[in-house]
Amino acid sequence: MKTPFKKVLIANRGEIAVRIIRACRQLGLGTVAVYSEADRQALHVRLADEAFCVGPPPARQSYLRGEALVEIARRSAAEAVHPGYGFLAENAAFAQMVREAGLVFVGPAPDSIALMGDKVRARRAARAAGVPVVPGTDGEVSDVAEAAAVAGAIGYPILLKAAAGGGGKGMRVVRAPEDLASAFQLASSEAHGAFGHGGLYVERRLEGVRHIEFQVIGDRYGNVVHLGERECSIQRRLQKLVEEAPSTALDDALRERMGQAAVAAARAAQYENAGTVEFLLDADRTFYFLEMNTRLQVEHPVTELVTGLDLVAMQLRVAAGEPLGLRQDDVRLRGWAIECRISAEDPANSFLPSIGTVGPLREPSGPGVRVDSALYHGLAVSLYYDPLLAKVIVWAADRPTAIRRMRQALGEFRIGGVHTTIPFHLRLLDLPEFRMGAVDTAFLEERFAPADGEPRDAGVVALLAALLTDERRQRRQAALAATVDGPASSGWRARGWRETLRRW
Amino acid sequence: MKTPFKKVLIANRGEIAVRIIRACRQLGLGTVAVYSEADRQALHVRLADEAFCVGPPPARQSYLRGEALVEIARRSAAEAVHPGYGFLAENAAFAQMVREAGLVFVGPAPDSIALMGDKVRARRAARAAGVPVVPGTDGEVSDVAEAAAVAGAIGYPILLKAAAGGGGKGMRVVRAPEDLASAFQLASSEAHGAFGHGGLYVERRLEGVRHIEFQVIGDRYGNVVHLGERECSIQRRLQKLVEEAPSTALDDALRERMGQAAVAAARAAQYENAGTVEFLLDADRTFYFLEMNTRLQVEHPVTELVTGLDLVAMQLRVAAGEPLGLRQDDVRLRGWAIECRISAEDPANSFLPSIGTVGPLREPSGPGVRVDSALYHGLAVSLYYDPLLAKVIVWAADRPTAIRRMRQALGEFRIGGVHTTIPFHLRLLDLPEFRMGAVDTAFLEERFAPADGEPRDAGVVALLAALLTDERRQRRQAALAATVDGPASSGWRARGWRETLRRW
Amino acid sequence: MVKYAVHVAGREVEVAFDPRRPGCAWIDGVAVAADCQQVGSQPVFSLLVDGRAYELVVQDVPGEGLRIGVGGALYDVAVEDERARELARLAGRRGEAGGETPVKAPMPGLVVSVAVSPGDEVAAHQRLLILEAMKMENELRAPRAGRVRAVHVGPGEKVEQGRLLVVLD
Amino acid sequence: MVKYAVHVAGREVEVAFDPRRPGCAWIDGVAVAADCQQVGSQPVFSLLVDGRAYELVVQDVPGEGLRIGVGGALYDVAVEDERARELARLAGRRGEAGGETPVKAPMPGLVVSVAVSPGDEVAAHQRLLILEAMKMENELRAPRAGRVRAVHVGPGEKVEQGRLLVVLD
Repeated sequence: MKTPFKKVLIANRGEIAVRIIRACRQLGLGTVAVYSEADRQALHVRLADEAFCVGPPPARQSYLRGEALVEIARRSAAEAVHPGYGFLAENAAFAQMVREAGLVFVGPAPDSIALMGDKVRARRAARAAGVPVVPGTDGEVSDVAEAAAVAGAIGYPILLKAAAGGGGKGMRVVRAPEDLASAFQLASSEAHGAFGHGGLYVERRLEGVRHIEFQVIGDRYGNVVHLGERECSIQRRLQKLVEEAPSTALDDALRERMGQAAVAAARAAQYENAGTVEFLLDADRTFYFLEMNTRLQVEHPVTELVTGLDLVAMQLRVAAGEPLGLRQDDVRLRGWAIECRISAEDPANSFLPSIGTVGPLREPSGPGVRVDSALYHGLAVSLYYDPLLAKVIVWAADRPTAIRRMRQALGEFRIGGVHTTIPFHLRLLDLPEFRMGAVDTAFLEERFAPADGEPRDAGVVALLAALLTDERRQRRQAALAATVDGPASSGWRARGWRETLRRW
Repeated sequence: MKTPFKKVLIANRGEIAVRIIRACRQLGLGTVAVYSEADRQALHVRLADEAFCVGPPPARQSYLRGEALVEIARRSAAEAVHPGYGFLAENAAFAQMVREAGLVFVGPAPDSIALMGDKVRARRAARAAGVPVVPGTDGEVSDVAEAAAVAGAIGYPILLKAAAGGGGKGMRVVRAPEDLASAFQLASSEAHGAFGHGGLYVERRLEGVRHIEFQVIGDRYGNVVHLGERECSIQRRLQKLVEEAPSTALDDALRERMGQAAVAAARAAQYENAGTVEFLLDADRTFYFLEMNTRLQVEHPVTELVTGLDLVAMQLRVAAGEPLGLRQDDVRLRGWAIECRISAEDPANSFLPSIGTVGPLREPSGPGVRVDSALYHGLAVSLYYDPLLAKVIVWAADRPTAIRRMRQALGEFRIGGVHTTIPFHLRLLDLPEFRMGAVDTAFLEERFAPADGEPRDAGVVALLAALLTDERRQRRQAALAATVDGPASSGWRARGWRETLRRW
Repeated sequence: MVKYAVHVAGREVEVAFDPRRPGCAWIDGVAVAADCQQVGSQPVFSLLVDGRAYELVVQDVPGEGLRIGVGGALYDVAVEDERARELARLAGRRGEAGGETPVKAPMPGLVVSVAVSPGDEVAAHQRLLILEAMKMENELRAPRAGRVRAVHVGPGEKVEQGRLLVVLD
Repeated sequence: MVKYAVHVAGREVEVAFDPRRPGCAWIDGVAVAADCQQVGSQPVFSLLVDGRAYELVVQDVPGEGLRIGVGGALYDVAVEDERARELARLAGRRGEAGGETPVKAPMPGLVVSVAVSPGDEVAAHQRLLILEAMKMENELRAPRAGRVRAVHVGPGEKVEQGRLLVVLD
């Protein structure tokens, strides 16, 4: 790769930092990782060429410190900055700061980020480009009273959304007027915490709709193509849990219409680099522009698997000024891809965060299985950051095979020490609605019953627990007896058991 | 999958047993693993639905005991047997025994195995089907004297090959008459040990040729297709180390001609299920039938990655009597795939076997990277079986990207405790000849220089070794001092070092 | 015969071994042939139970018991031996107190704000406090109507999972 | 100053630390800033040396030193401290004996057959014995011409790597 840069600073952590390191290295680019004090041992630190500490554990004191990141880039002679997703990825001021320091920002221009980051301006721009938008306010609402007035006009349920937001943060669904005040306060406070701006706007909450998003990518020569859709309707509290490409809801004709709308929205923002245009799609196959995410998306791998493209490599190339080298007709979707997000949350306990230290680990592999992960034996899962640990992504020639492959892969995954969302995914994959692809954004919260009945493997878990407990008791007794009358034998147990458990 | 069987016994071990388990599970088939006493903890035992011991560690007392395997199938109600590769995979008597027990053998008919397993008959059959063969004897040679006579007639160098052989065992290259006697004895003895039959035949050893093989698959309705070629010229002592698909030496026209010859050879054996037709290809683009392997090949994944097919699943389907459902025109090759075999051998020490216990382990992953592996933290690498530990297989849109991706993947691989062939592969990937695809079967042995100069990371390895040694010495001294005058401080070292090393 | 009562996934499983029959165990009274092997020196175990293969990873959670992972799921497991269990039975049903309802932290996190004070009457589902965890603000509401007897935490406080936050009468 | 001589990959690297400058080290006399962290309680270490990141896995090989893996490669490492090294230097060059040539097992394996007896004269490259390892028969040949002084193994014997097989005069 001939580029104006040879070394890239990765202003992120976790699996996406690892993902970006891999892409850089495959392009022959040097990599500089940054880490907070909580992440000194992290995988991205170990896999990068260089690594520098950016501050204490809280993100505000480390990964969100734009100036410190630029300073590290300068110190390490990095010439480009890849922001990943989250943190500063959609912060126009940071993009501007990077540019002003003479570095390449691997993402769109600050103006494009600012336009699409202001959800209110983004709606206007999309509408001006002929893309239909969801009914709602045309600007921020100033307080609860104004929100209540708007909600009354467009009708409940409504969605309160952070004007500066993205990624499901600072959003609340409100179904009845009496819940509005509390939800407004929470969403505004969360938005302020996450984006430094508490402003909200109000949208009609469409029901029975799918969340369908289109990956787009553009270069600085005005070429913009879309890389097909992703189905992201499996959500909980507006957070995506499972994504797939393509969607069972689209045919070629609808794909082409929505894809053209996505490209039009991107063009309206004079968009360069990779981005995602999100739509809601109703049962009548009418679609509405929701927002545009001006960054790499968590779920980008499903698009990679069905297109055969490497999106991060493409990001780096277009950031380096290369032309896209890909026309819309060159994009061919092949087979089916599904991603499951594996988070440190306990699905049996309302998805509450599970902290702890990751024990023995085996990630799945084999045909059609990809794992993008930041896991390692010894990882201390903390509350400082997002609970996403890894993504399992499978590809197969067709959707039923992909679902079976995912089932197999998740069943192979071993993560000691922390609860994860794997049991949830295993259950979801078996549901007839999911198997038929008959899902919408409310499916998970309204029609997904938590597991009932006892788990299949309770007996064998109990057996091992009893064996280990007994072994320990025997050893304590033996140690005691040894002081009195020499080493004790553990008596009744088979040689195999005794020998194999003794190291425990 | 509607099948006459619901449960499959996997008569193998290691990565291929794991691979077959994955395919079975994705088809909804139950899996029965077998293990020798040395393999009780092996990954394939842990991943299968059921597992049974088949005997003591030596293969002859375990994995080669056909009757014991059939008995385990009966006991566990398995209805099919997948032999993998090696062991009994090309043993016609075993295939027959499985059939006679009323079980489905996942592989070709015993007659096809017997025909192609007898390298002499196979040559005749190929020639009869119009496929050119390498000049050599038309039957086994009875002794050294006859071999010498044949060699004299066709000219040195020659190749001594086990008539019952395969997989590079019982083969020797002989370059001069004076080496013939010793080589004959070794090859015959090795052949006897490996296949129970010491018979040899003599072939001209072609020089400057590539080893190109074609994957074929057929069903019981007479459909046979080929799935393109694999380039397997990177060999050492007739063992493949790196394989790729497609080959830089083929264009569409040659691919079609060779593919047709492969299909013709398979038809000559009334071939059902997956098999591989091996050719030598010389610089003039003339090709010669070498042999047919009547089983799944170690390197099958590169074909899977460029075709998007799951070969093991296809094997199971055609064994169940399903039609292939795939015409030659449906087979489309996309992108480039490379496989590196990771063995417990020390490339810095003449590839001698490295035994030991595998320590901390991290296998590579990410976009385009697949690992088929039997590795785990705690695996005791023994001398009982083949030293193959894992296969790293990458896919990319083009060959240069695939090479870079493989480099990145291998660089990420961490295997504590045993020497592996990874450093060899890393070195090979950087060679201009390999990058240009200008290789033949003699490349590795004749034109590949072992690494010279000091390794890049010697300094940092030395630093860690010194730090750890010093830490231990400090601890010993502290323990000693503590008995005299209370706990000692470790003095000069930084808090970070002391704290983080203390658990060591 | 050695017996253990194992609490796993909300139920109790009785496991027994017979000293005279090595390799045999009873799970809820059903006899099984079991072979248990530790993998290397890792806390990973391969169990063959009547030929069925299982792989389990184990972690000690100090004071809480064992955390055992199998087939993608993770179970928190507590083991009682028979004698301890008998004592518990004699002492009456375990851990059930009278009219008061403790509200515990369902996850570790930071208390952002507390909406109630001791003595307050609260309705069911009324907000008690807000707990921030993993960058999300989570509203904790009253599980039933009642009176706040005690508030054990204040804003800005970091709490562990299971920490007693509020007690309702 | 603490100094170590580290033997790695056929060369010797001198590593030094200064007790008064924590986090500093000298590798062959070149000063580096080094930060070393063990990952969890695994024998895996993250080293940052002048900002360059390395991940190393370590294993003890009893009696042999350390085996350290980095970047896909594995090194067998022996560490001498300064004093031991000084002693070795005074005692002359290490481990080089006179006119006899030991032939050791280059790998563990089974001796299939032995082609020579004590007293035999052998030519260079003449076969001494056949060792089977990992299902391949490997011919061991004489590294030079000479006379067989001793044969230490017989057919059917299992030998470890490094085991003395034959001594040539």
